[in-house]
Amino acid sequence: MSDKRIIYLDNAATTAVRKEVLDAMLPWFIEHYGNPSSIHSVGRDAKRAVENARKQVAMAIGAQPQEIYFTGGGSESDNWAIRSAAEMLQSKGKHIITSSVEHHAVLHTCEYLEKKQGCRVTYLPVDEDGRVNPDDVKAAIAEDTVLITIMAANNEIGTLQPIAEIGRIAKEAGVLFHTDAVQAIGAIPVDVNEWNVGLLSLSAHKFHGPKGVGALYIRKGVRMNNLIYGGAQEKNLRAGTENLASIVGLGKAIELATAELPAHAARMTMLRDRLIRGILEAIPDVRLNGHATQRLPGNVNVSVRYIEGESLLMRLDLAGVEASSGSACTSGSLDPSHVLLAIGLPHEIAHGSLRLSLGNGNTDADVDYVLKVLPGIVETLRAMSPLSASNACPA
Amino acid sequence: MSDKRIIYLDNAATTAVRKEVLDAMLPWFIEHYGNPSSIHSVGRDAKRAVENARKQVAMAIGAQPQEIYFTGGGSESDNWAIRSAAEMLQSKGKHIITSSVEHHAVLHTCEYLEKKQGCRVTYLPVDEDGRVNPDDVKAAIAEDTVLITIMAANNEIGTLQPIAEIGRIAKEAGVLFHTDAVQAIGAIPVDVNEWNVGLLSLSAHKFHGPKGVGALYIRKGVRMNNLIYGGAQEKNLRAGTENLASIVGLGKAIELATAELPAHAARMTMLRDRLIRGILEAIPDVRLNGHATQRLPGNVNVSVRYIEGESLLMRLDLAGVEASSGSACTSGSLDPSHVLLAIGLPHEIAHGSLRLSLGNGNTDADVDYVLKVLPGIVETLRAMSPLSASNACPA
Amino acid sequence: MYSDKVMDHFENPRNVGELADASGSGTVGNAKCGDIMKMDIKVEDDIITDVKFKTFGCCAAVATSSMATEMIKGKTVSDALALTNRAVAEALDGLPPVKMHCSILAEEAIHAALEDYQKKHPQG
Amino acid sequence: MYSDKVMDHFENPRNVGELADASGSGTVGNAKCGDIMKMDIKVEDDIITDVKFKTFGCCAAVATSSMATEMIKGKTVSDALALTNRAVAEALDGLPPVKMHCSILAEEAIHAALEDYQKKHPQG
Ligand SMILES: Cc1ncc(COP(=O)(O)O)c(C=O)c1O
Ligand SMILES: Cc1ncc(COP(=O)(O)O)c(C=O)c1O
Repeated sequence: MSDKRIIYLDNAATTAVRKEVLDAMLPWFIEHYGNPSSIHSVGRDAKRAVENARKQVAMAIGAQPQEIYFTGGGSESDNWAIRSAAEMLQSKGKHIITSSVEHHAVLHTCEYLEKKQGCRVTYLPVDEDGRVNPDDVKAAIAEDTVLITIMAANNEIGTLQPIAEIGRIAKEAGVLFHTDAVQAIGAIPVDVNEWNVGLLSLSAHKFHGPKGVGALYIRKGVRMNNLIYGGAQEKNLRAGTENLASIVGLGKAIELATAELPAHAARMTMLRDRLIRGILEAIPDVRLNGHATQRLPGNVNVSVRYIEGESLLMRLDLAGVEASSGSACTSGSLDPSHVLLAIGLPHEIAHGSLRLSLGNGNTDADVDYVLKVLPGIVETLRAMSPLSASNACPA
Repeated sequence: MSDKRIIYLDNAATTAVRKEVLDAMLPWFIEHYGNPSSIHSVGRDAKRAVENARKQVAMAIGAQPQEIYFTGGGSESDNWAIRSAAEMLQSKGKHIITSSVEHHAVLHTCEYLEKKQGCRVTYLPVDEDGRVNPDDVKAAIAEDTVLITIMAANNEIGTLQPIAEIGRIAKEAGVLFHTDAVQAIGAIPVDVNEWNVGLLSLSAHKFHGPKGVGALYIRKGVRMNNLIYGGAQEKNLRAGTENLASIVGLGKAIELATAELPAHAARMTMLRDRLIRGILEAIPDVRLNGHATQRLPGNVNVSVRYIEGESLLMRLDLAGVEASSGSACTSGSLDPSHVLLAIGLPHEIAHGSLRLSLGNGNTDADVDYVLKVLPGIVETLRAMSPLSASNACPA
Repeated sequence: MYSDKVMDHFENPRNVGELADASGSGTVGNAKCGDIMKMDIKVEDDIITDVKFKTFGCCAAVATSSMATEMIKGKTVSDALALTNRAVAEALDGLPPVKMHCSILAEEAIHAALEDYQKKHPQG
Repeated sequence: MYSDKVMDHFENPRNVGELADASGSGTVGNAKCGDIMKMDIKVEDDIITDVKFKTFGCCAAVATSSMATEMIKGKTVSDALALTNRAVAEALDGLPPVKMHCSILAEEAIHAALEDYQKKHPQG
């Protein structure tokens, strides 16, 4: 590989581990490596480290340490929360309320429950900015509603949901409320009590922690069953030898992210808004996706008409800019992102969308660079596109 | 903590990460950290690393790379294998055959399926050495049997099961066969074709790899559904951002463990047998648990009459020897290990059992040290025990 | 994921553009699926003397369009009609399985342009 | 997991052994559950002048036995009868929740020994 400059703008997909986080993890591979469930001193050392991380996570989201359960990541947390709620509460009912812009870890779990476990799922629509209307949540609650699961912040278009309002509605109705806060941690303030959530998912690699580790917050009193059965770890609710080093890394990462949140968010918001303004000014026929202000500080998502996302990505990649598109074509599906369709974009516009997601490592110079190279790339691709303003969609 | 000598003999619980493994992992935290599902160059780097690890795992167990699916560890692999088989094959039947000495990740999953999903489970007995009789497996197969799940090697008493024979029986009967090979990898040769397994679980931290990562081998043609739904990772079968550094570590660890297997196993066997002989010679009223020869090279498990396991452990710990017992009393259960009960030990003897499990780091000097301190510790504890040869069990 | 040949044709696509005096022209695919290809060909004495394309689509779509134009240029109409998507994919040193549909699109685009030519020149 | 006090009493248990001339003796628990405690007490003029224990059990069982013997030595029979498992656990700076049953066992062992004494010395 050449040593050309790489500007990483895909922090919503995953982030680099911070040096402080890796430093915190390193002692737990070779030097200390006990099984936290072992009662000898090597095991007890490990146990203390896990419990310290549990406190760090709890502190960051306004919870009690005994309400934090470590998992293998955001997807597992989402699956566990939703499947457990559906199973434990089936005598009460089989209705779940979610939104049409959730992450696939939520949507596909709901679809599984619909198809295989006889659940009824309401997929609430969103407005053109990607927001769920709390009134819709209220109206959807039925006798047999056992769970509301609405994400805190969208991973594609960055839109923040009115979680506190939805939480209040859920509480009044006495319905369990889960939120996928995977994108929210480190980006916006998260407080399980202000939000009135019963369950909350998070994942370390979205805030400069390691991949493959996450947590589920389970409010005291919420009855759960296991997604993973086996040993007595995590108070018998999540089996598997504790992922020691990664759990330590999660603890450190969330502690840092939370301490630095106000300054970090302010800086990200500034970079984000410069990027958005710059793109909209320099390139015609571009639209911003997601809410203008109620959005993640680091999220830029635009649709560039007449060109296709992957080509745009690959050209940016060749120029050293690592981004992401709303087109899931690598997965073999020809459909563009369900989120972009849910906010009402026609297919051909959704296909031409681009997500630039900022993180700790990004600077003003990165924004300048993107604003320098992007217009030319768009122009090149448009020159080879059969579509244009006069010939927009020969579908 | 003092700098007294620590002799770690709990390698069946977990192992220290090897330096070569950590070195292989380190570039994948900060320097390279892409999401293997991202199509830009940072993502493609990560993807290559994951696919390389997949080859390393496949090679180690005689499989094809496309038959390897990464998971969050041995427990997840076991849960996934068994729940998927039960769900995908329910139209064929609801009968599962397992043994009474499986790990809880298998047993508790089976119990869940029994209680909540209407499955019928046969828990085969074992002989006094802990072996399943293949004839019993054959006899247990019914019209509606959809899965046989028998572990390759027992984590407590080290007994190896006649997996190849059971595999042949399963194949002849056309029944899907899963084996929990978590303790077998790096300890005995593992070959999915010689064993005729359809599914096989493994976990990196048992062979000097990192915790929180494992794999499930899924033979081509075996139809699966997800335990974790979401993104398209692992060919749509296991969602969640790939645990990049840990997967790289798994690959490296299994490659090393497999390459070194013959020499390593020979050395472990020698240490093991010295330890067993030394203990049986030096201490009266001690019995070896598990098979004398058909056992894991690194496993020693003895019952020391008249004393209780945790006290023995803690005294050993104070002397710098880290071991494990067959008494699950830390988990709040008063029952001793189900494995020790299954091989016919009375409760009071099962309570006094001790597992010493050897790993890479252990030497002859460690064996000498244990043989030096253990007899005195046993004597002290026996001196304070109300039980003795003349007063064995006032139950 | 993509071969060097694919990346080369993506970065430096051959024969991009349109022919003002095309003998035949064809557009296939649709924006809904994320791929549209337009091919213009110029035929003289049954030989394809020039060809240009425009593509809205992913890397693989751009590269297969580009490669396909190179492969038919200078060929007779019937030779061009015999070009298969497999041959285009092979010439690019292969495509990821999920991208094979792009090569089919390239084959279809050539066929569409040639059919248009034949329709306009029935005696040809 | 265990307090320093528990570990101290586990490593250096006080009053281990048996009394040849015990005034009362009690054994509680059973090997099936993994805990057996035997207490011997010597009572003189309603005062517990000596006490010894033997325990088959975990750290917590050993430590609670040891602590309990210290707490009743020199006490009157009725004071000793008033000793609760909670007091023993507190004197050890607490026990893990799953180990509280050990302290109950210690209380029961003392009671058993004292009852044995009272049975043998009904006038006492
Ligand atoms: C035989 C066996 N199966 C499964 C497991 C579970 O593996 P993990 O702790 O990686 O989830 C273990 C070890 O804990 C084991 O020894
Ligand atoms: C909103 C959201 N939920 C869930 C996930 C899944 O998290 P993980 O990849 O850690 O399983 C992600 C990211 O992939 C996400 O952005």
